[in-house]
Amino acid sequence: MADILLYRPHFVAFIILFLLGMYIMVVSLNLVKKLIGMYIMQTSIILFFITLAVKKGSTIPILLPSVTALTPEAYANPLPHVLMLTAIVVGVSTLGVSLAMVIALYREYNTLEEDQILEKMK
Amino acid sequence: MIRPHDSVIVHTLARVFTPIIQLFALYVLIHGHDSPGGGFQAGTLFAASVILPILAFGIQDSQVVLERRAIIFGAIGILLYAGIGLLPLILGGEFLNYGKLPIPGMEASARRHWGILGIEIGVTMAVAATAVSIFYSLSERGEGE
Amino acid sequence: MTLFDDYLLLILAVVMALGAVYVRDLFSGVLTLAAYSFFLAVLWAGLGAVDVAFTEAVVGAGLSTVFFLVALFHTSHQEKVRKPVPVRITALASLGILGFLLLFGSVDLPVVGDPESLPNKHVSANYIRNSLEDTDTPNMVTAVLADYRGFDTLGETAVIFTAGVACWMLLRRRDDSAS
Amino acid sequence: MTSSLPGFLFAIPFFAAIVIPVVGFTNQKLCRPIALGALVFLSIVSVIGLSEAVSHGPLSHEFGGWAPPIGIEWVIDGLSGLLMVAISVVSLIALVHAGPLVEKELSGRVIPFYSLSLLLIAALGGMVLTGDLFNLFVFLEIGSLASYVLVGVAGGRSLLSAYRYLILGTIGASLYLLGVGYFYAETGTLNMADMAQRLPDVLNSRAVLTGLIFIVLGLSIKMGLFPLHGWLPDAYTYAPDSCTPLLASVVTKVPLYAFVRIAFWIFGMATVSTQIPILVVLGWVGAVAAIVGAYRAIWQENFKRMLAYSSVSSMGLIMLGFSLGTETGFAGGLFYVLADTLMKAALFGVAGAASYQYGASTVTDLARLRRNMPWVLAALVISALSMVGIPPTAGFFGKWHLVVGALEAENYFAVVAILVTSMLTALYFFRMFQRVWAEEPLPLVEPHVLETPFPIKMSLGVLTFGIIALGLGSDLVMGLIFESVIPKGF
Repeated sequence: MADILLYRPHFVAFIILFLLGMYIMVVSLNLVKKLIGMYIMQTSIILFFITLAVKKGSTIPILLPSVTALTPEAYANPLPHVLMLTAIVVGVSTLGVSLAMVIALYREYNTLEEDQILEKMK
Repeated sequence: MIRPHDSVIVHTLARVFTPIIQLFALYVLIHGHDSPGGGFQAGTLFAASVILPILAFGIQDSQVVLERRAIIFGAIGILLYAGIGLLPLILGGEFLNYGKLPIPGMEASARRHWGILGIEIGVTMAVAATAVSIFYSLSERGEGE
Repeated sequence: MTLFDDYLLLILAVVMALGAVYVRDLFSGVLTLAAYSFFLAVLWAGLGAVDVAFTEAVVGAGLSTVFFLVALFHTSHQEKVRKPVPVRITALASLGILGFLLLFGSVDLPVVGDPESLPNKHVSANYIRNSLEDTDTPNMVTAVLADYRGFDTLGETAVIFTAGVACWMLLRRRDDSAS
Repeated sequence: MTSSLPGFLFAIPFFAAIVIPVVGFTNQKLCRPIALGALVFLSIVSVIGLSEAVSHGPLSHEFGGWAPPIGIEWVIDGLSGLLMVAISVVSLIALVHAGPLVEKELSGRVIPFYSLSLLLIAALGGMVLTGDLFNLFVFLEIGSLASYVLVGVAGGRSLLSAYRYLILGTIGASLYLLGVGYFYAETGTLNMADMAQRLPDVLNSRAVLTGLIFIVLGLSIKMGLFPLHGWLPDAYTYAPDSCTPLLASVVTKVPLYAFVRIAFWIFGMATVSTQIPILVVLGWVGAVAAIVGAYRAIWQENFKRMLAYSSVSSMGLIMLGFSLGTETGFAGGLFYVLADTLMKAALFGVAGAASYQYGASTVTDLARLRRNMPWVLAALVISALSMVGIPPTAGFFGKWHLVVGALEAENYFAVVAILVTSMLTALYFFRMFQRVWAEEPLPLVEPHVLETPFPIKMSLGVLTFGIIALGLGSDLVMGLIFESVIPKGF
């Protein structure tokens, strides 16, 4: 497993970001901090997909006007890019809804800390 | 509710940048076929061109109408997209099969080209309007403020 | 782009993520998050995903940050100081298991940059070969996004529309039927 | 066979959901007719789809005209057709029921309520019908966003439980997406049928194993499977009464469907029972979930909370049925899905009616139903008896087939687990009956509303009728399941 650290820097960064984001989401008591964690976790998955699409010595997936012979090796894989465009938009939508909930909670309880909200509910 | 910013620099820059952003958004939308970009990016840029003046000048009364209607523009954008998809389905093809759009005198690939442009316009409208609507919702003043 | 640049950007991104989590002031946290997003966008442009980079820059670094900031304007921006910092053993343990699983599974993942790997060959090669002929669109990402997998994109537009309706439902106080 | 029916199954609720805000701005009264009309239409089309699929084999629709795996396809086969019918019919009844409650609880938010409900239904239909793993993720997210908001719209406690649901749900969806990424990395495709063909070559890969674990974990969070059910009791308890029948009946069943589709159709029975033995693990988890959920339900004072733990218990039973590894067990699990959908819609409908008329929320408060809500009380009794498993209700036959399946598998532990769960279920429902009838009558309270509104009466009547009809017609349904649903490999 040690060679992963050397040859797969992207994967290591992905694991760090994914676990960091998830840990903050679960453990932090501040409602907005949780969302920062959520954002980090979602982007880390995008990192994972994008590294799947890399091909050594390839170019961006846009055809040049002059090209005649199409070789798949010459272009980066477009499919994960498309999937991740969707994932980014899904992420920002989730963020919008969760921030709306945070604001609505703040209006009622005047705090962003989960434990204080629970106290005020009693 | 957002109060107007009191710096002249911010006001001037907002005035200068708003049309530039809109122009760029239009470029991104139209050139989605052969350069990076497309409906989502263009939509977000349009939304930015609406949000920037609000941040600089505050929300004015005239915009309240826009605020309530923003989500409707979004719905119309999606209806445009889904309508382009529904047309081939009703005509006996598959949902979203732009190759069967009833545009006379075109190859299937050209129809698909125009179909893509059509749905990108729908996406732009939907994303821009919805992003602005979410922004308005988030910045609405609560009862206690 | 060389591997060195990737290392640099990855380290910067991880540092920014740690910083965004570490700072107490939520405004600073959100702005650090925007920087994180920006480094990722640069990284993705370097990895050949220009469309994703563009979207990350406008949506991730731009729109998300605006949403965060507007929300913070209307709430408080100071995280409560807690001493000692809460640590949950169960969460740490389950994340440890998850991390182990990720490492365990990674051994058999295709090598990064291998043009012969399965995800780069089967369906995707088809897209690269045929997109210009099929759809008259040089940008393969647009062709796949709007045509081959156009239905996903309709779903994704529906996601953001759902979010719009959802925020409307959660936050509007005025009676909308009056208009 | 290609067909345009799946395309219409998507288009009907989706267009209605988007037209509602546009039309609602000019005339708010039109929202409800549009929503109900669309769902009636959807139910009819899905019944046609199921009968076509049963008689002529699976119907597929290739979106954009691209054959899979290049494009995305939707498939109606026995399983997805059956669930689509259940979703469309039950959600139609749930929205009929919601009518008077929405006016009371969510006045001023009627437009977004109907729009989001229809988006939720369209998304659930999409998850059931799609033949593409990433497309499933997109619809999972639409449905989840809609259900978070429907849970949280009542404010206060419901908002906090919705926020927690959102956090856990996002973790679940991210794990699912990651699992799909692992599968994609190993097979190069996202289409389910194509992946099923390519997976046998790479089954030894650790990446496939981890991908499967992530997907199962993610979907377990979404379906509220013990011990990942943390969000469920609070969400169901505090969600507005107008939303709970819809949420509790179908929303957790569809991630379960996704799991069944992935485990039995993409991987296949042979793989998940021997090579990657997740069924053994899930069988134990299901048994524990069934017993613990029922045990926790006994101690709940709040009626909706009791039902929420009962949902956790049912999910465990269903999971246990699917992991028995016999045809009867699988069919029994699926039958119980249908039965539980009806029962939970009816029970949460009763809870909504009780709180609408009397503000009743605890089990003891239900005694007030005796005074002038005989219809609602009858619905409560019949659906409770069905939960316990008294013939001839659907619940009895569901449990019966589960027990038979467990006996066929010679899994006596599972038999014991099912029987213990039934006894615990009987305990908490009979405790409820005792509160309603045996104890001292509660002091009289003037009801908020004297007469039960007609839509509530009608929908509860239809649901109760459905519970008995599904029980009496269980041979027919089981025959259908055996004939056209059971996957290969049993």
